[in-house]
Amino acid sequence: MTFGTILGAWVAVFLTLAIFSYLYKDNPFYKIAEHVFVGISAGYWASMFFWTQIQPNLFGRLWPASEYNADSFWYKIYNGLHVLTSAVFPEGGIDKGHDMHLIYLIPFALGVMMLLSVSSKLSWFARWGIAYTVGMAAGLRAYGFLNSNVIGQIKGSAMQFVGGDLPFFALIGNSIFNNIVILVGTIAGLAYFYFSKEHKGAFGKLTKLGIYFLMISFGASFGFAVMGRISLLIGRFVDLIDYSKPQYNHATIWILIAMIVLLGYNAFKDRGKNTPVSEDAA
Amino acid sequence: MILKRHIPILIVTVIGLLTLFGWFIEQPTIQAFVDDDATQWYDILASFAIILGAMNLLKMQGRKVIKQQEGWGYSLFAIGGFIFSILAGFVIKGSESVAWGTHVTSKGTLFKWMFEFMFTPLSATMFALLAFFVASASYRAFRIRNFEATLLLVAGIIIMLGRVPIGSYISSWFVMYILVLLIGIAVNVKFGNKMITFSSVLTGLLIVTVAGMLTGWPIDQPGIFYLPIIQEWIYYNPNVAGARAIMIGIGLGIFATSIRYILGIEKSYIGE
Amino acid sequence: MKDKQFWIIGAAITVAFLIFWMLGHPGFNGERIVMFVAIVGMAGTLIYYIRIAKRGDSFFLRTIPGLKAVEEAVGRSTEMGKPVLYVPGIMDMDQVETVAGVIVLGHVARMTARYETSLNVPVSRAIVMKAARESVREAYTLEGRPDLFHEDIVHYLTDDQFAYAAGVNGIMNREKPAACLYMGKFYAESLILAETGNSIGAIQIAGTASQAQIPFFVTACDYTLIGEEFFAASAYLSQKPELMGGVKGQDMIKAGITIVIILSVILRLFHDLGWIGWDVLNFLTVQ
Amino acid sequence: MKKIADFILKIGEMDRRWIFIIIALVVLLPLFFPIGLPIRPTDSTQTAYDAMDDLEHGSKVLMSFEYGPSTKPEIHPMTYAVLRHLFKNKHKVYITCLWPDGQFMAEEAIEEIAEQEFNLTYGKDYVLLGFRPGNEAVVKGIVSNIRKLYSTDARGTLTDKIPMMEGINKLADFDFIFTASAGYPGTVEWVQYGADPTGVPMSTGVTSIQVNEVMPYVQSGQVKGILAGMPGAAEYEKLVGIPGIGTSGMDAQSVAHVVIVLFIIFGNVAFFIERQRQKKY
Repeated sequence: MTFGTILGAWVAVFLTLAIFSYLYKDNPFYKIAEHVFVGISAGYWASMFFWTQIQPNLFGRLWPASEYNADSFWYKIYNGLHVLTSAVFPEGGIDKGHDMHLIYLIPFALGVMMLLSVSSKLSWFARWGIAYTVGMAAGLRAYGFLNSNVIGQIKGSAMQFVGGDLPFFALIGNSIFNNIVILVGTIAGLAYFYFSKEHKGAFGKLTKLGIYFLMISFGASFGFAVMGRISLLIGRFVDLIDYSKPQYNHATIWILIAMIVLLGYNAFKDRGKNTPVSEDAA
Repeated sequence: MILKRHIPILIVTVIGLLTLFGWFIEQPTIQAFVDDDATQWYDILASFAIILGAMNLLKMQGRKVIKQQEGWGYSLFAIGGFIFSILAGFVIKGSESVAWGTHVTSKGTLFKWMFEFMFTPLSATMFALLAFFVASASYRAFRIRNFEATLLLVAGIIIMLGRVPIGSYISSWFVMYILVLLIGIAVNVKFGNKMITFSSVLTGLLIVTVAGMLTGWPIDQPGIFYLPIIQEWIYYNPNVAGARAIMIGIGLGIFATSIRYILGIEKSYIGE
Repeated sequence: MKDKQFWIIGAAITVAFLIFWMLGHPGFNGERIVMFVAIVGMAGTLIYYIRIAKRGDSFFLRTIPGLKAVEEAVGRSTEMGKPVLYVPGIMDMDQVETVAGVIVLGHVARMTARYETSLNVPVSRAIVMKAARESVREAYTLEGRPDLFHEDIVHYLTDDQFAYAAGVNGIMNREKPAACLYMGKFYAESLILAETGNSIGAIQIAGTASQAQIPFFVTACDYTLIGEEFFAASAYLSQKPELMGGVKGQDMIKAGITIVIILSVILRLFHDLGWIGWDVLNFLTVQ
Repeated sequence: MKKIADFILKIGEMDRRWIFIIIALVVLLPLFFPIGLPIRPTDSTQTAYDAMDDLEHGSKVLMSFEYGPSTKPEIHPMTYAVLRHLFKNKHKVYITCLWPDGQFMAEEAIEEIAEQEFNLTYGKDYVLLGFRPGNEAVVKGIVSNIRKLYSTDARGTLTDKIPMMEGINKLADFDFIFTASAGYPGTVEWVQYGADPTGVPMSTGVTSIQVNEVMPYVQSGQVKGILAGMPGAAEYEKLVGIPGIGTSGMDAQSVAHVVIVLFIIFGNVAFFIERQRQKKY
C-alpha cells in the first residue's frame, strides 16, 4: 500500500464525510468540500475535454503526423507551436489516426470566438457558436428522436394478437390480454397530450385513462429511482468501511471522530447566541 | 446587424437542413458530415465553452476574494481546487511511461489519483446524499393529493418491494388481507354506513381465510397477489404503455421545436 | 399564401418526387424512404397549421394548470419581496429541452421586469449562460425596464451535475426564494433541488421531458409540465400565432400516429393470419 | 384513537435529521451483520443471462462501458458478473468506452477479473480498445469501420498487431454486444445506431433510474433482457454462481426499501389526519 494511496484514502474519506456533514447542517466542512468540488470539477472537465477533443480531434486534424513535411509553411507554424508546448504539439505532427481536414478551421474559429466573448464588448461573438449548436441539435436530434421515439415506438405498438403459442391470458410473458392493455394504454396516453380539444365527455374519459397509465409508468420509474439511490448510498458506505481498515491507518474512524468533536464544539460555542436551529429543521 | 442577427439565423437554417436531410443524400462528403463531423464540431465547440465557463468561474470566485466579499475564504478553496486539477491536467504528469494526452485516461498518473481520491468521492457522495433526500421526501413531500398521485405511489411501492429479495417473503395471502381492509376503507368513504363497511370487511376476511385453508396457504399462489409477479406485470405492461406514450409525445415535441428553428420561426437562442 | 396555393405547391412537390423515384432515385438513399416521408409529411402538417395561425385563425388550447401558476408564483414573490429562482436545467443548448427552458425564461423575465421582482438564474453551461443572458436582456428591454437588467442575473456555477446542485442549494438556503421554477433537462439532481425548495416553503413549478425525473417533480412540486406540455409552454405563454399553430399541427400529427398504430396492428393481424404477405414490421424498421 | 393521531402528528414535526439517522443505520447494519435473504432472479435478468449463455464458446463479444464514478456502485457489480460469465465460457471480450471516465472503470474491472481471477493474456483473450470522444458518432464509426476509429488500443499498440483483432473490421463481425450504461451516450444510442441497423443481438445493464427509458426496447425485443440496478447485478451473480458486491448489498437494499415504504405510508397517514382536523375547524 503506497503512501500515495493511503494519503488518497484520507483525502477521500475527509471529502466524503464533509459532504455527508451537509445532512447535519450547512457547515464549514461542507462549504470547503462544495467549493473544492466546484473548482476540481471545472478543472477536471476542462482538462478532459482539451485532451480528448481539442488536442486529438482539432489539432490532430489540422496538423496530422501522416502528412508532416517540415518545409511547408503550414507545418512551420506547427513547429513554432511545438517549441511553445511540446506536450500539446509533439515532434513531427499529432498522430491520432486523422488525415488533414482544413475545414476544421471553422469550428476552431467558432471556438476562439466563443472564448473572446468573455469581454462584454465582444459578447455577441458567442452567437455564431450557439447558432451552430442549435442548428446541429435541431437536425440530428430531430432525426434521431423521430427514428427511435416515434417510428420505433409505432413499430413496437404493432402488437401480436394472433400466432402460434400466444395464450389469451398469462400474467408473465406475452399474452393477448397483456397486448390489449399495452395498446389501449399507449393510445390513451397519447390522447392525454392532446391540446386543441377540451378533455370532456367520452374524449375526457379516454384522456383520464391515459393519465392513469402515465402515472403507473411514473410510479415504476419512481420505484426504480429510489432503488438506485439506496444502491449508491450502499456503495459509499462500502468504501468508507473499506477505508477504516488497518492498511489505511483507520482513516474513516479518525476523521469521523475529529469532525464530530469539531462540529460538537462549534455547536456548543454557538449555544449562547440565538442562531435559529438549523434552517433545515423547519 | 447582419453579423449579430442574420448570419446566426442563416447558420441554424443551413446546418439544420444539412443535418436533417443529409441522412438521405448518398454523397460521401455530406454523409461523412452527418455521420461524424457534425457531432465532432459540436464536441470541439463544447470544449471551448467549458474553458469559457472555467474562465467565468475564476472571474467570479476571484472577484469574491479581491473584494473580500462574504465567504471569500471558501472561494480560495474553489480556486485552489481548480489550480490543482489544471496542474494535474497540464503540468504534472506523475508517471513518465504515459504520454501526454493519454494521461487523462490511464493508470498511475496524478490525474488518475485526483480522479480516484477527489473527483470520485465528491461526485459519488453527492449522488448518495439523494438516498437521504428520497427518504425525507417520502415522509414529507410525496403526498396522495389525488387519485393519480395514489396510482403513482402504489405502483412505486409494488415495484420497490417486488424487486428486492424481501418481496418474495411477503405471502400473497397477506396482500389479500390488506386488499380487503383497503376495500373496507373505500366502502366506508363511499357509503359512510358502518353496517355495510363492517359486513363487507367481514365477508372479505372470511373468503380469504377459507380459501387459504383449502389450498394450504402457498406463499406465491395465486400469482395475481404475489408481489414479485405483480411487479413484473406492471413493469412489462402498463409501464411500457405509459413510457411509449411519453416517448412519442417527447419525440414529436422535439421534432416540432427543431422544425421551428430550422425554418427560423423560433429565434430565442439569440434573444429574439 | 392562401390555402389553394399551399395545396398546389404540395401536389407539385409530390409529383416531382414520384417521377424522381421512378427514375431510380439517383443519389437518394432508398432504404430511408419511410423516414423521408415521415419528415416531409410532419413538417408539411406543421407548416400548414402555422400558416393558418399566422393568417389570423385562432385555435382553442386546453388549459395547462402549471402555466397558469407561473404568473401567480411571480406575483407571490413580489408580495413577499423575495426573489424568483429559475433553473434552466443542467444540459447544454444542444438539448432541445434546454432551449425550450431558455424560451420560457424569456417570458418569466418579462413578468419579473413588469412586477420589479428580483430574478436569479444559476446555470451550469457556458453556452446556456450566454443564451439566457441574451433572452433576459431582450425581455427587460421589451418591458421598457433595461435599467433593472444586470449581467449577474444569469451566472455560471459549474459544469458538473452535483457541484451545480450543491451551489443552487446554497442559493436557496441563503436567499430563500418564494418561487422556484425548474424548466429544462434534468437528471438525478432534480430531487435535491425539489426537496430543498420544499424545505424553504417555496412554490415549485417544474417542466421537463426527462422521463426519469418527472415522477419526483410530480410528487414533490406543486405543478409539473409533463413532457410535451413543457414544449407547448412557449406557445401558451407567448400566444404567438405561429407557435399556437405549431401545437395544433402537433395534435394533428398525434391523431395521424394513433391511426397509423391502429392500422399497423390490423395489418400485422392480417399478416399473421396469412391473408397478406406484406409485413408491416420490416417496413417500419429503419436503417 | 386521538392519542395515536397526536403521536403521529408529533412525529410529523420531527426534525428530518432523525430520518437521516434511521436511513444511515438501516443501510449500515446489514453491511456489518448480513441477513442473507435468498435472491430470486427476475424474468428480465434471466433473459439476458440465457442470451449470453447460449453463445457457443469462443465467440466474440463487444462490451462497452458508459458509466462514471457516481453510478459505479450500481453498474460495477454487473460488469464484474458479466465478465466472469464470459470468461467462464471462453469468449473473446473486446472493451470500448463512450464515457472518458468509463475507461478508468474498465481498467479496474480487467485488473481484478481478467488478470487476477482468470489470469488471461491481454491481446489474446481480452483487449481494452478504450475511450473515443464523439458520443453516437463513435457507435456509427464502429458500425462502419472499427479499425479507422481504433487505429490503436488504449495501451498504444497498433490494432493490426493485436492477435484477437483478426477478422474484426466492423460491428457486424461481433457475435454479441453488452453495454453497461448510466445515461447519454449509452443503451439507447447502441440500440439506435448499433444493434438495430446491423442486427447483432444486444443486451444491457443500466442504472435503476434509466430502466424506464430502455423498457420499450426490451419489450419489443430489440434488447435481449436487461440488468436493472444493483438488484439486477445480484441476480446475475446468483445465475453465474459467484456472489460479489451486488449480493452483499442486497440485504441493506431490502431493509431500506421496507423503511422507505413505511415512511410513505406514515407520511400520508399524518397528511390525512391534518386534513381531517382542518376540515373540522
